[in-house]
Amino acid sequence: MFKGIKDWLLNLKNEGVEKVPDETKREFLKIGLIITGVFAGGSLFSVISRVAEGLASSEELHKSYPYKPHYSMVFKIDRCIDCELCMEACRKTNHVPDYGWRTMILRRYDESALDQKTMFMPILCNHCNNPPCVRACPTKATYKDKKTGIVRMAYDKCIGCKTCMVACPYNVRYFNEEKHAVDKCDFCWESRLSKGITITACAEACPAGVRIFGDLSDPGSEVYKLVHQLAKPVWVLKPETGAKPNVFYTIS
Amino acid sequence: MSEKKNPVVTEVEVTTFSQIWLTSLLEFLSGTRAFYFLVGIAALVVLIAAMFAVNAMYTGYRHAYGLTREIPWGILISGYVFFVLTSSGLCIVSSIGHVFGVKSFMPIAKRSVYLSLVTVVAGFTVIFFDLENPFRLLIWNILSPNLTSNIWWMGTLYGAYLFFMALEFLLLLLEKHRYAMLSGLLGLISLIAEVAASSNLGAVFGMLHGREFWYGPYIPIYFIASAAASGCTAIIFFTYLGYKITAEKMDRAMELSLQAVGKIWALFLAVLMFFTTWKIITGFVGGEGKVLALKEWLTGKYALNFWLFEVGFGLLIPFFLLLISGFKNLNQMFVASVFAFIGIFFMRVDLVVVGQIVSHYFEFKVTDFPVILSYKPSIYEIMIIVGAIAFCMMAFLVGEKVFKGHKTEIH
Amino acid sequence: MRKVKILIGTLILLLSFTGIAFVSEKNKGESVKLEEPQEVIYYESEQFGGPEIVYVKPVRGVLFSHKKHVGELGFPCESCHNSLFEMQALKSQENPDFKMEALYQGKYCGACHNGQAAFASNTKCATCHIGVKGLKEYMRKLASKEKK
Amino acid sequence: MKFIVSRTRVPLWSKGKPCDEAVEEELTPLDYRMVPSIQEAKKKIWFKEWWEGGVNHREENGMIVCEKKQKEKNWVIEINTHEDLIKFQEKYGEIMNLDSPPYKEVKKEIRILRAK
Repeated sequence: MFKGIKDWLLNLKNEGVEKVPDETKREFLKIGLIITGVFAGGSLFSVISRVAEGLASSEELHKSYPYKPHYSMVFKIDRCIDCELCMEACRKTNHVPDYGWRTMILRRYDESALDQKTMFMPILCNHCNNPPCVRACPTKATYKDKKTGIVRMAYDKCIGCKTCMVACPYNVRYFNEEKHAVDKCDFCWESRLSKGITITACAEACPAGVRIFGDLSDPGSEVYKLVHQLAKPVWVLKPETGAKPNVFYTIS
Repeated sequence: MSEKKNPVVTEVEVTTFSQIWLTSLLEFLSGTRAFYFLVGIAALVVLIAAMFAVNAMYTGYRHAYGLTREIPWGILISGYVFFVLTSSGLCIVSSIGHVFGVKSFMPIAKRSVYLSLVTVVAGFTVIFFDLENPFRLLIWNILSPNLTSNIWWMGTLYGAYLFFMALEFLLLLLEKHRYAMLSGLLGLISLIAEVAASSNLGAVFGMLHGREFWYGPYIPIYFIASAAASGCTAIIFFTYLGYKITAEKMDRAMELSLQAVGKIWALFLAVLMFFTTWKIITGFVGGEGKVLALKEWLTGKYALNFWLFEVGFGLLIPFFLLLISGFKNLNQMFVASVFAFIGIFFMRVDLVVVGQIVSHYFEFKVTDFPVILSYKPSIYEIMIIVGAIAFCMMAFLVGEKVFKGHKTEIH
Repeated sequence: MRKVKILIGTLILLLSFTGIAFVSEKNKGESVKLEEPQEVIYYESEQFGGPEIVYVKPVRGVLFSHKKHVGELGFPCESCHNSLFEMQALKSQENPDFKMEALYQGKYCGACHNGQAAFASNTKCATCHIGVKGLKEYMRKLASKEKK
Repeated sequence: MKFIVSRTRVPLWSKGKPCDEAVEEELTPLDYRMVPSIQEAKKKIWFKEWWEGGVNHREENGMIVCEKKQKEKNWVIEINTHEDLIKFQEKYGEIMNLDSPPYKEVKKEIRILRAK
């Protein structure tokens, strides 16, 4: 008991992470990750695994993932070329109207950067473990799927108060007029995963292998291997909100 | 008939018309038949606003309102906050008298209870046209409640409040002494519901951990203080107008009552000044997103809103007018309340909009969104707010006539 | 009679106000939708010897800039034409082998972008891949130039 | 001289007598309106209700006034001498003397600030 607390305190000491709430740190520790420091101007965090030190065995590790399968996506963002085939595939598969989007590619542009000045950054719903939108919804129209951890919508319950849209730190929700409800990415659960397909439409459409989709609780999966390694930085967007996203970013 | 086509004559008619209109407005304040004219205009505005609202409903809010997925809450939510907090304030301030039994606050109670009902109904009307599926709310609020959601608590508590307050008002109308205890108890229940609802409304904003500008315990507390201030504003504004219409001589008890309200108002204005000051000062040492929002609020597009309307109209002018009036000169207090009403509305607008204007991905130097997003209310949104204000005005005027100046005191 | 006048006047005022507001609101219209992304040949300036070319096959939005290669780096035309690329712009995207694999084998851009003469073809993706966003930017540039 | 008696605080659960001596009496409220003459009052929206709701209409100090037909019940005491007033004060603690709401029978109100 006390040894655990001592270890935890020791781990806290050498981290330069003033902005992260304690719960985030603890949660990351739980899943065998620690936040090692600030990356790229304070906005990105690298999370790398300390499986060997933190936990006895990999079985113990994936018990600590709250969902089975624990769906997750990893972006190798330096490979993204903004061909927007993923967005097209998403529109077609999930009938997303032209005024909205479930996934998008943002263009980061920095004139003062050395050499390459552009970087594309795909975004979609982060399917957070502590989703602000789910807490805010008055009618449970948006909910965290108990089995898969996917943040889904019950369209007929949506009253259209748009609180979830305000609550979301990632701007991944929009109001769909045809459905008369807020719509968002559900990792293609309705259109594909529930029908036995194991990969989302966007990940399938990507020609550059940017989007890697899989089960984070399965040590054999690619996402697991990409997240649980030391060699390359892995980070999530806006960790300071404490939403604990399940979408990770890394480089190839 | 042929005269009307002559442009010169029309011009003359227009000037005389505006003169007549102005004199009517002044006449109204002395309680002549211009009263009916004003009720008619208010009704007309409500009707036109209703046409706009229904039109917006049919065309779809995405087309009708100036809202985007980045800024999904606009002045309709601000308007809702404005009305329900005014209602809360009326309830809080008047309950000092009719719930806690402080004699000097009793004369204002009846009018306050009525206006509290009116403003909460206006608030609900406004939010009805903001919700995309308001009818689903009635079903799923009961069948599938999310107890962690502040919106749920807020909606349910305000619903309960409306119910209890309506009952209480009915009992007050009966003017039977044997109901006094019951109405007092109802008042207590509705006060509790109201305070809980307002702080929950604050928590709707304060508990969004993705929004730095709002997040924290600040807004729920601020909303209670702010509600009390706007309640005092409303009491002074409407009581003054009410006495002008009925031309009654204000008795000493009523005067004392308004003076007491004025003192409480000054106190809460001071509290709000502290709140605003420390909100800004603490914000500037916070995260980058909050600093950006604050900068936009204080020096950017919202600077006029902040300095002129919020600080000037909403806080400083009423405060100094109150001090000058010595809490005795009712005319000055009334002018203060007019300024404060305008200021408070802008406070609500800024609170809601500024919390959303910083782009989600500003820190990544993204070219797809500007760092500061923009929001401009559409004519539909403005008309719905105008309609709700006209509704309150109309209900107030009709109330003065029907309930004869809310004369009888609550015992 | 006076009351009637006031009432009619107010009515007209309100109605005209709403009417104006309504019309102005309606005239705003929807924002112009960008047409489907298409390939772009955009002449920035004649002195660079060639246009800015944005390929759309096999993926959309890959830029070859004459401005960069001829204007800034000063390569003569002969270094690419007609050995690596034909003079006709966008001709090579019709070839079935115009893919990243070909570049890694030293064809097309890969002749120089091999990690020695210039950065390797499998690095710094977003330098040449300007994406649909970049493509649309060039389309807008082209459209505004054509208007002039 | 008659006074209305009241207390600064009326708890919810006790709406009884404000003091032992008080008796409940029906009083006739006066309805003052800030209009110089009855002629002018005829234009006002409240005129009918004012006219029909009261009797003995008259002009007074640049105002018009009538006695309402609807009586109001109130707690009243009678204190005639200064000594009685002092005694009353000694019995009930601090008191405040103020103008009562306008009644025909009573003009002043005694408010007991704090019961001893």
